[in-house]
Amino acid sequence: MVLANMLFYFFALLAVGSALLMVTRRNIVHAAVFLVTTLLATAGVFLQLQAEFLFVTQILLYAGGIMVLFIFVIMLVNLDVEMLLVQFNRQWSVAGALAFALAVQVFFALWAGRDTLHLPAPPSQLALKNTETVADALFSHFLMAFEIASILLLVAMIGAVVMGKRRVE
Amino acid sequence: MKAERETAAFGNAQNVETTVLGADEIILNMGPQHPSTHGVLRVKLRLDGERVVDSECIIGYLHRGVEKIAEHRSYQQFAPYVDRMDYVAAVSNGLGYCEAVEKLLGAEAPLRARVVRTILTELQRIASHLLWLGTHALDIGALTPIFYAFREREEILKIFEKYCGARLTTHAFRIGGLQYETYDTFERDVKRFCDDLGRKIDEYETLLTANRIWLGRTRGVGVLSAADAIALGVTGPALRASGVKWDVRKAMPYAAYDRYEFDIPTRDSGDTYDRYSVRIEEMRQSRRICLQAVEDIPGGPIMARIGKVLKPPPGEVYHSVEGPKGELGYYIVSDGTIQPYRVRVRPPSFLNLQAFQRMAKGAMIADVVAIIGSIDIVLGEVDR
Amino acid sequence: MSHLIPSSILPLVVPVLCAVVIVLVLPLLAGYIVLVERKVMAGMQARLGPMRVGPHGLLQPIADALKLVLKEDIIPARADKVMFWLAPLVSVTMALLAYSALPIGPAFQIADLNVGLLFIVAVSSLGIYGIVLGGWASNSHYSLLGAMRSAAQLVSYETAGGLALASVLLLAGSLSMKDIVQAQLDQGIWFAFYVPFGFFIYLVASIAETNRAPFDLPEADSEIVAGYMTEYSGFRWSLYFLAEYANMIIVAGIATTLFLGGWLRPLARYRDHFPGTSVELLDAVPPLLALAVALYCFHLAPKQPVKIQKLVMAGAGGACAVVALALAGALFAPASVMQGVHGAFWFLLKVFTYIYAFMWFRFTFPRYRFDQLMRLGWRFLIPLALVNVIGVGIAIVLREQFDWNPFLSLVPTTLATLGVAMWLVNDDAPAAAANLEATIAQSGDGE
Amino acid sequence: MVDDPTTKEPPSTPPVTRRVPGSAPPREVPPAPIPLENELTRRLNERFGRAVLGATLDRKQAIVSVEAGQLREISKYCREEESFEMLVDLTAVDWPKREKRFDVVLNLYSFTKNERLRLKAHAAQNESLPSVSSVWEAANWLERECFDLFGIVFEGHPDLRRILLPDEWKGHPLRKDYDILQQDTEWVRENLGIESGQ
Repeated sequence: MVLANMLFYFFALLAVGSALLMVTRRNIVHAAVFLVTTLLATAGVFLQLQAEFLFVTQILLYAGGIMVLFIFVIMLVNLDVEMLLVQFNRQWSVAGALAFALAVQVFFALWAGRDTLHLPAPPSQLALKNTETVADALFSHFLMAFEIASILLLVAMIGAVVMGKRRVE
Repeated sequence: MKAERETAAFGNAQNVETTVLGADEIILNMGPQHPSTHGVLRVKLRLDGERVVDSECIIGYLHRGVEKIAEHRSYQQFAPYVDRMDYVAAVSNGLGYCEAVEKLLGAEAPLRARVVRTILTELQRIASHLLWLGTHALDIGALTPIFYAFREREEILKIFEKYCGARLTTHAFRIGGLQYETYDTFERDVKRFCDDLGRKIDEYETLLTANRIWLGRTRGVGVLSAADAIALGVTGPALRASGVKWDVRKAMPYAAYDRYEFDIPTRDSGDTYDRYSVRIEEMRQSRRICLQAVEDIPGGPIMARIGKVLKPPPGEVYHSVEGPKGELGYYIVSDGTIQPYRVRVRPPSFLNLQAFQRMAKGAMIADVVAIIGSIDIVLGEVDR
Repeated sequence: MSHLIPSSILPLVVPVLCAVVIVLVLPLLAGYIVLVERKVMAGMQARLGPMRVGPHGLLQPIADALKLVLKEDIIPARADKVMFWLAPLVSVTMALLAYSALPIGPAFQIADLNVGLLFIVAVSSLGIYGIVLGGWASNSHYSLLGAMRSAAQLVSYETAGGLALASVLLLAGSLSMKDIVQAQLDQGIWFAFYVPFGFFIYLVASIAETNRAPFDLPEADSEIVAGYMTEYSGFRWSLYFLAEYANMIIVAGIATTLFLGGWLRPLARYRDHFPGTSVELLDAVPPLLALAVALYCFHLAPKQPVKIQKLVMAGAGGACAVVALALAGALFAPASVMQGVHGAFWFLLKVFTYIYAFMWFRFTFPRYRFDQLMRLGWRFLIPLALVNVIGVGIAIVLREQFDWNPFLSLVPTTLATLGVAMWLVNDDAPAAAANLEATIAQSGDGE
Repeated sequence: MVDDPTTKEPPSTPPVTRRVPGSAPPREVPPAPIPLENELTRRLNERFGRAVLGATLDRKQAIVSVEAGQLREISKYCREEESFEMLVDLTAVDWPKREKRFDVVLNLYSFTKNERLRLKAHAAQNESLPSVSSVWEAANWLERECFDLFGIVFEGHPDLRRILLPDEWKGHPLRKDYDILQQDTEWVRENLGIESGQ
């Protein structure tokens, strides 16, 4: 149990820490790398919850797929120019107010749920049919949502293809 | 490999040349130390992603002032220097120079010498094309042909070695003929090699000619039209691949070429593939010449009587031979002394390389390499 | 012994041992694969290959490793030092991590995850960060171009490869590597014969994913020097190298497990015994093979020119003889040991055959150009893989709802995929012609 | 390595018998350059009059000297009317003692007639010549080389820079007054970090 706790805090701190570093880095590639670290740390938390399928999907899709494309695009555009950019400073007041509001919400939520505030015990038994469980949930209970999401993605894909085509010509 | 990045002043949008993806162009310096610039060529590429927007060849890294040296050597002393220009085809260089000086003197080498010269020069052409084939294939990513090509080239170099003691910079000929008689088994060696070669060329072709990837990499890449080729002074296989049926050996025969039958291979589209197939076919034709010549080497002296001290009467001469790379010309001016007043070498690679910019426009980085390979340059000759 | 170790840690002992063995053995293995590659290359190119260090160059990998470790480690000025330092580590770590789910025989697997296959694919796809970041951090245009090529290539071919794997997953009904092999034993056939196009697509995609010729564009030495590795030297470079060969073994392992029956013996269902014993006839093949190699080594040993070479060659023969003995001994050991040893033997044999095919391609084909690579991936392999997966889905319905023979049900799928492949190939020809015309037009208006 | 007994006899001088005195073709003294008159020179003279300074035949090769100022027009005529499609070579010869020290030599070739023609134009030390790169594209690099090694300026050249030597090099090596041992010592010191040993 101690080991499990330690692992959880390790992943949690890693996720939060890299997320912070990500938004504060000026070098976009560094920021992207910290985003990858955040994603991987989140995947670690999934793994600890015995959600192996989610864990693998998180790595495969977000870290292995989407972020690679992000970095690819970042490399294509001229970095030197971006680094010279003055970060937009004039919105301090708005950003501060928003951040404060968010912080209040988070603390309120924590305070309201203080009784239940403990780490979820991992299921004592290995959830053997992990993948099947996810599939069952997606294709029976949430079929509608799943299909809607698929159509949304399809629309986005077609849109991307159409836009890409026009630009080349 | 200095890599520069074009930094554009931010905010001044007009200075930033935007490309398809909105990314800036990259300036890439290919060479002078680069695996496939065949020596020390430096190509400055302006790239939009992988596509070449513009290119510029920067040469001169191997400039040794050969033409200046010539003015301070006697005619015979300069002969070994020409071997160091196109160092993979030293024999052809030597032939051009010796014949040019002979013309200047008004002498002619005896028939026997001319026949032996023809054989050795054709062997050298095969050797040079083999070297080209291997490196060109290697540039396009085929790892194996180079070893097959070198295996056969080695046999040619062995013949050279047996004939004159040197393999690469041979200094095989002398002004007025030959210094050395052919060795005992010369005819047999040449014949045996040529008999083998036909089969070996087929072997290279099975690896490349019909290969889908090879076709994809060479067809339509680096196209040079016949009109462009002539305007740019491109000669040799590159010209013939564009469809111009011209070869100095046929147009203005020298040595003993008028005695033998051979064809001038030509192709039509002037792309990298055509340059490849022209050279392959040229090897077959060279083999044909060698086989005819070696059958019947006439007897007689091997050296014309030109005397020990060469003092050509004042005047000038231009003489050119068909080198493996193209027309290799010597323009020699004599002022009546033992040293040439001026020796100008017309290097085929220099002028062929000039056409690179035209061929590379709109190509991709990978094509640049294929194109450089297909024009078969030797930087020693470009820079002299 | 067992009372010394807390019971909670006990299940961890064997996996940790396995992990240590893999981390220790893999560099050596990679070194020897390089040697084999050079020897194979030499054989195909009418020459001898490494002959100087040890008999037939047997000690060459060790000499190479020493050289690499002792070489000066150069970090280019203006490079991003942290990233430059981190990138090769990422590559090699991810490559090694993927081994944790790879079953080398029924007994030798660090962790049998129920999403094992996905885990391997996911983790090895992270190795791309090493390449991309290394290329970016080097502050060199060749490196950057190599990194970008690599990123685009990997993302493109992972899609095709993933779809090819999906066709097998449909047949096996599991993501666990062990279950997939078991499924092949139960169904009595290697899946490569069920879905030949799946195997073909995965073969091509795996070559592309490991940056091997003819898809070695990210490190195409004749174009962009060494791609993302241009600025690396010494130990860091060797880490990239190790990662590359480790990845090769990984994809070969995946292909073996999914398509070639994993650790199963060929004709695993043919179980005739030697009369009077429990030893199966075909199980005698591995020891005999090893024995043959050993005899060949002994045959070569006296012919070596130097005494030390004779000794080392004899040693190599001896090692093979020991392997032969172990394989033979395993025949009489308890079933689980016997399965483990012979399983590992067959698995490795198949993996090396697969890698041999990689080498063969490398020395035969010229290199693709980048746009051709992309066209092959997106316009040929992915449509083909989609047709294949859909066909397998239909076949499973046919099999389960209409009681078709499993093999017969897949024949239409294969034929349909074949048809699509032919159509795509022919469709590609006019595209190439158009490309030719475009290039001619472009060069024409170059004035 | 000990002596290899199998070594073939070195390729030494051939048997004397092969060089029978008298059987080798005797050397003829080439004729001195003679004035050339043929259809081509006649047409050139008609067209350009005094811009054609003379035509000679040297070792059976045609040489036409032309006025430097008219070089481009004559070149254009040769290419378009006389079908000398290819500029084979463009170079120069330095005669420092002459009033116009540089001979710029254009070597032309006609595919249709299978014929060569040499055009010569003369230029003094600081005189510039019209560039023929608009007539034959091949002249681009050839003129750059001429500029680099002789210091001859070609008017109207699109990009007249040094080509073989470094951009900062001083002097033009193929001039006769540039000694063979001479170098641009300053350049050598700056770029190679060594004292020029010559």
